[in-house]
Amino acid sequence: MAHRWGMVVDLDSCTGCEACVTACHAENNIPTVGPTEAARGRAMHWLRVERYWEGDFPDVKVKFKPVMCQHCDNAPCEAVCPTYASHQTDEGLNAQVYNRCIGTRYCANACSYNVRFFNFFNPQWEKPLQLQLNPDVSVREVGVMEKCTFCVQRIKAGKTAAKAEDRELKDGDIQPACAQSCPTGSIIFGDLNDHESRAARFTHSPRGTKLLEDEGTAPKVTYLQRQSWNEPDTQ
Amino acid sequence: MTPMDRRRFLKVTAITGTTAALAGCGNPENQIVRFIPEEELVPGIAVWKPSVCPLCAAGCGVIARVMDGEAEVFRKGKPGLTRMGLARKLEGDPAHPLSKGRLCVRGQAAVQVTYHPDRLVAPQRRSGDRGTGQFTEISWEEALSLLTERLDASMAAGSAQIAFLSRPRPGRRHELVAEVLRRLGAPAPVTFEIFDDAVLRHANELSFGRHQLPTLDLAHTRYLVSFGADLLGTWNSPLAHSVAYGAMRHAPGGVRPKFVQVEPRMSQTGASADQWLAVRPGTEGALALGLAHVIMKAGLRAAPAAGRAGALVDGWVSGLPDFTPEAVARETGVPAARVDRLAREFATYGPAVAVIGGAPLAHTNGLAQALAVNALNALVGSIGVEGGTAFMPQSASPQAQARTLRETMAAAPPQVLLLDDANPVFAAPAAWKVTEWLRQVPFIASFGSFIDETSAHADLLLPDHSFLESWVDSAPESGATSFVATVAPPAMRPLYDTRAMPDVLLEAGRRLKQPLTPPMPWQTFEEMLQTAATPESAPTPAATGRPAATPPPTAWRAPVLDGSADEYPFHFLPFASQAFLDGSLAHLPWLQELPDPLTTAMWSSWVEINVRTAEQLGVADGDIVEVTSTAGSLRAPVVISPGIGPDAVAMPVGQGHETFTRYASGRGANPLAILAPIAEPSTGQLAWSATRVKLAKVAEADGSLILFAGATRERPDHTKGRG
Amino acid sequence: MTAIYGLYDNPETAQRAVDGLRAAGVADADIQVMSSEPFEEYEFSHKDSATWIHWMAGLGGVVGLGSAYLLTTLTQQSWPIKTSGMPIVAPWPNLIVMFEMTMLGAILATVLTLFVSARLPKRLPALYDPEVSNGYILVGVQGPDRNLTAALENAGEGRVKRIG
Amino acid sequence: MNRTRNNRLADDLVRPLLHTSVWFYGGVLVLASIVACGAAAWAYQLWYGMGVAGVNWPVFWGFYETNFVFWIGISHAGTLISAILRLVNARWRRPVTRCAEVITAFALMIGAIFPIVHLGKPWLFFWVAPYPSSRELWPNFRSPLVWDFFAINTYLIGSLLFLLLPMIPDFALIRDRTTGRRQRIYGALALGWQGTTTQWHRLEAAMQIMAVAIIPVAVSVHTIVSFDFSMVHVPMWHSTIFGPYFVAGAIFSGIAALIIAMAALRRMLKLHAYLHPLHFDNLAKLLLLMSLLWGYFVFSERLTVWYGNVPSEMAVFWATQRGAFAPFYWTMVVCNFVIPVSILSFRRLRTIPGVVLVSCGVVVGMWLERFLIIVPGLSTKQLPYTWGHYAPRPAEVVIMVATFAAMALLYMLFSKFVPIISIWEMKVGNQPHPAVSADEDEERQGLWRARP
Repeated sequence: MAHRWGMVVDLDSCTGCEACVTACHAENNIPTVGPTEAARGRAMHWLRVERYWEGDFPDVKVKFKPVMCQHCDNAPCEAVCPTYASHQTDEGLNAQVYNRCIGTRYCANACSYNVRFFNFFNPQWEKPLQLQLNPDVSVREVGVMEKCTFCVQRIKAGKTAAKAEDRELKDGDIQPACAQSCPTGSIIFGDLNDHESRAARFTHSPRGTKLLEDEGTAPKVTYLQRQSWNEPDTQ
Repeated sequence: MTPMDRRRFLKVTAITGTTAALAGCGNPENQIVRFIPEEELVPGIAVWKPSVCPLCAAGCGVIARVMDGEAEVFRKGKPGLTRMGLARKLEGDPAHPLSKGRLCVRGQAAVQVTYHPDRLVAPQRRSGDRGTGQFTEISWEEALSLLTERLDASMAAGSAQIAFLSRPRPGRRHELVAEVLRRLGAPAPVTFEIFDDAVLRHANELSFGRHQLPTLDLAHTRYLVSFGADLLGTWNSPLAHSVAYGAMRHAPGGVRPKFVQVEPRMSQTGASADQWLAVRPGTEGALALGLAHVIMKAGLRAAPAAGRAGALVDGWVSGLPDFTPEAVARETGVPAARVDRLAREFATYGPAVAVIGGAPLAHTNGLAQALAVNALNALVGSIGVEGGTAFMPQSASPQAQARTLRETMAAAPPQVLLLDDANPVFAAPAAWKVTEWLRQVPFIASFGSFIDETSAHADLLLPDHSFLESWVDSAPESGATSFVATVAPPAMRPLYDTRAMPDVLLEAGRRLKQPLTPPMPWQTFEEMLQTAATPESAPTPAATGRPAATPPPTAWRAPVLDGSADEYPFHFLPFASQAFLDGSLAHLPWLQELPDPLTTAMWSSWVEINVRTAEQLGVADGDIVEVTSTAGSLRAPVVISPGIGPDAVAMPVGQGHETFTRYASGRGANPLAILAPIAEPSTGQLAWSATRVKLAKVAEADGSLILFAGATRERPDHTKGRG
Repeated sequence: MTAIYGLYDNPETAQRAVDGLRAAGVADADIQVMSSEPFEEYEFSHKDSATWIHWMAGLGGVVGLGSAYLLTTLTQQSWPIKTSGMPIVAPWPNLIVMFEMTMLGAILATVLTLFVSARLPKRLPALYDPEVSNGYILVGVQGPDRNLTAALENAGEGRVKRIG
Repeated sequence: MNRTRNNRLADDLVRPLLHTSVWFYGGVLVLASIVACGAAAWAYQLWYGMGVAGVNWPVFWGFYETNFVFWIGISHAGTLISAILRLVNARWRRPVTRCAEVITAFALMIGAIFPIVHLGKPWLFFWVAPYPSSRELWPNFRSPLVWDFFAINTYLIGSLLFLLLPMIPDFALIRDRTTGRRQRIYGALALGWQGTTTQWHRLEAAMQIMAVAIIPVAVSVHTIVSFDFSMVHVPMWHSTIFGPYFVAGAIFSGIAALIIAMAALRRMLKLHAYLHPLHFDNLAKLLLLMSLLWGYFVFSERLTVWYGNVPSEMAVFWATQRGAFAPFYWTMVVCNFVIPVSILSFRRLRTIPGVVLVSCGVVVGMWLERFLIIVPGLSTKQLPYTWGHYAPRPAEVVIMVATFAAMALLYMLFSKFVPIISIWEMKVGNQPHPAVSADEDEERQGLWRARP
């Protein structure tokens, strides 16, 4: 049975520490754009932790929500691409083929989650920072879109390893960088077709919701809503 | 031919015609040399090597993903190329009791320390005036002779006036330094860290007989009250805390564990709390005592249950009559009803634990605050139990014998100052006049890998390896319930002409005119690490702890602040930033571009103010305000936040570096600079949370504030209605 | 080649000249009329007005439609790539491409037919007179000289010229 | 006398081709240099990357797409209008058609440049064309951008033919009235046209068919351009009204452009005898109609959004209504509705200067409309965390200005080498007759001899 990769993010234990953000940068060769470009709104964070305030001082709460590519079944970004650079793989990944991308940026507009990022310039790594680059991940050139891949390189590696050892993939064999580093274990990755996998089980949790569900995009990332004590005297 | 030989006789072959291709390799006149690879690695195959994250005192174990690659290196005074194993990424070490396979945001970025473009590649000596940061490269031979010369001189002068200033990093490395200094006849090493919780250690010594930070067993806690401790973000051992916190949240079934955060400005930790209680800065202790009052009054616990810890609190035995919920409400601003309910919950749901750390201790009443929380913990019996708080067995805590910077500065200036990463010029208030003090020191040598505000005053730079290139160890004082000492070999070969600080010290020691007595038992740090480190103290302390004379009870008093309330209306709250801690990480581009968890600011510093305050000042996000204290003033953009009261303003520490690599220099403002030099009396530690300031708008937004987020609310008001 | 033609100032005269030629037994097909504007309302301009250009346009449209259908469906099947959960052969979007290519086919066919049936482009034949551009109407007959001068002159005010 | 009038007509309309004033050279020089600046700006962008433009995350589309839609809109002036007029046999169309169709041709060419300029990798733009680019992979026909490719090319080819065919008889005429190199060139262009009855018939028939075919194409083109936006879930993009809304807007801006062009020609080429107040008056009526139509569309778009009260859409709604974009929004309303309606409704105000003034306003207003459709939606999408801002950078502005210059330049050159008014069609239309007011002309209509 083909894999169908999916993710679960437990907002109840997410502390917004952003370890996942830096882990993603380190794993996927995401460039830092520097203050000038960042001020122009060109900072690249394939994975971002959205922060929303609720209420007002002193009875104020904060919602953290790590948002990465939702790898939608009906990804709006795919059909609009004239060159098939953005398409759905057999394993349910929303793939971005960098060398087919001609940079219309249409996919980014179509994406309701704004998780697609554009290389406005050629990425720079001031020497010798480039020595850190991950050889398993291609460095994107100017003019192409890029986005979260669910660490497809790790998925490949995991499958190859399993093959080499001539065994089935076990749940947890494959960990995207964000899931691996998450200190509170709030990011769970796995095969949704394997009903025993933690990801598959949590996907059906009563706390489970999808981001912008009514857009009809059918995301493969599930968010487990935060629980709370009811505070009788908070207005 | 074995690798050893190869390393000994480094073969050098010239490559011609590639100079153009290798721009960035210095000026083309330089002969580009290719060093013979020193190790065999299968191209494209990753090897995982253990190491220890050096970025904070937590000492988490990490593993580095090493793959071969082509590196431009600097060896034997020559730039060149070689294929070598390069650490590509850090992950938490699954086998390590602190990190458990996880890694925090700063740890993830640590790899950039090794590959930083502004890292020192060879020893240098000062060529310009002090502080100008002008240096010229020299050989290690010359560097070592310069160093030993000075050491000899100072020893010849009688009692060796040698000071070694570093950051408190418990472990063998620090032991070695202490040993060398002892043999030199020099005073104990000096440690300086602005956010070091000396007050808490002192309080724990008094309450529990352990001069040490506590370990929280969050995984099994069912009720956690944190008084100002940013335990999931920056305080003590944040990664271990977070891992345990995850376990607490994922605890199977039953009642949901409750987490209450008590602080004046919402921290990243406060954002994760089930309930966030805003209190007036410096009154956290009063709330703790209020809880104790209710618990004892309601007969949920009896006063004696707190034992010695309770006895240290004035009025404890009589049930703290002055700390009725109403009185506490007046003092702290927390409604009496909440105090009451919180107290009952705290005593009912178990295991419950309270913790205090950070800002609440940085007050004139810091000790009283800590003692109050300790007593509260003792009262509900959360000491040394599962789901409570415990003290981790450990080898000698550096903070125990180390001298503070203030003591050292008070005494006559040393002849020789050895700097190891500490950066007091940046991280101490300007009022301390550290720069002036450094001017009085005839000779300063720095082991740091970068030129920062302090090492810019050095006469000699002896760059250390990066942690990935050398033997590293850690023996954290907190974070786990069992003794943890981590030792790791180099994960990769040094890129540059650098040397491990301990080895340089040992080498210098061997070269001294009058040899060290008794001679050092080890020739290298590596040798030292062969000898096992052993825990000094027993695993679990009794609530009573070591026998020691019980000091007179301390009464909780409201904090004394610098600056009059009417001239300086706002309480100034500097806080360790998620990305930079005390500013020592501001040179890492990944962390600079990391959106702050609560404000989403990148590459900037800011002043957090309440909505009401903003209306009074007539400022919007990004407008520039001047923050003035009695000790000085600074300018920074404002961020309007509902997470802070109208009587306080907060500012992240970390930006505002003058000279600290291309990424941090000249960026933002440094709140520490304008702190009033008030000390917590019992420890003399800086009360960095006890300054009042006034604000004035000085300019419209100038773009210096870079926010990643476009909006702060999930449903911004104007999207709600048709009106 | 020989030819005879008259240049007439106004259409009525030209009409009479054409009628004269017919009377003189010249076949309609042999009579050539050239003018700098289409005198739709005069009988002479209606000779050989029959055309199948409309049918050609329709045919072009059909060809365009067919090729569009093949282009879209075949290419989509030749390499089936899933996007946005749409079917591999997505009918609605394809309709747009089909419409455009239908119209394009029709337009190209029309123009092609025009050029073919109007015998364009070609080099300027001998039987022509630049005076046509000055508003004169040329009525002429090619071929072996039969005595048509009278027929052309009797039409009224005009100039009769011969070639060869 | 029929022939003499026709000759005077020919003389008037051919004169501009034979005599050149210094003003012409001056104008060409100025415009060409502006165009050159535009080219330089593009080169600069090609060298450094799209980053030199103001687009960012999340506003990935900005000025370039605005100008794309704008110019495609302008292109609806010509072919569509002249085709409609041709079919309904409006006799006043004759002097107007060609200068209108020329606008279409050039506006399309200019508009079609922007999708290439805005690409991250412009050198690969042809991957949108239907051919197996790499690994036998054809373009994705599900993508509106590919639809654009088909629609725009169909319309461009159709319009060019629609423009060129009626030019053949005029080339023949010039051929016969000139000598030397000119004669040879125009002779070649005339393709050996004699003006035989057969040729005239085929030409008329072909033009009829083309007129029928080109109208649906024109409508489809701007509908498909609107699909670029309405196909995706960007707030206030995803709307069924966009098709007709864009078409109406296109014709609206197109007529305005046409009026401006005609006024310019009338003045520069001294065509007062051919372009009468009547023509401007009739076009002004059309413009008024489109203005009302535009107002109707905007109202129904706004009303449905406001009434529906979907948060993400309300964000955009208020951003344009009161927020950062409000100044542009209200300027647009004034230029596109308030001014046109209040001026064009009164015959006494429908003077040539008045109409031209209104048209200029409309061009500005319609440009703003396109900007206000594209940018606010992108800058406030579903997740407020990702809201952003957009400000153009020099490269975008320079390239935009350059395209306006390019339009003027091409127009000047065209009217220099081709009679800007179709001579033979004017003959059929029995023109020129002395310039008359609209009223007089209506009286004449009774006397007028019916001719196709």
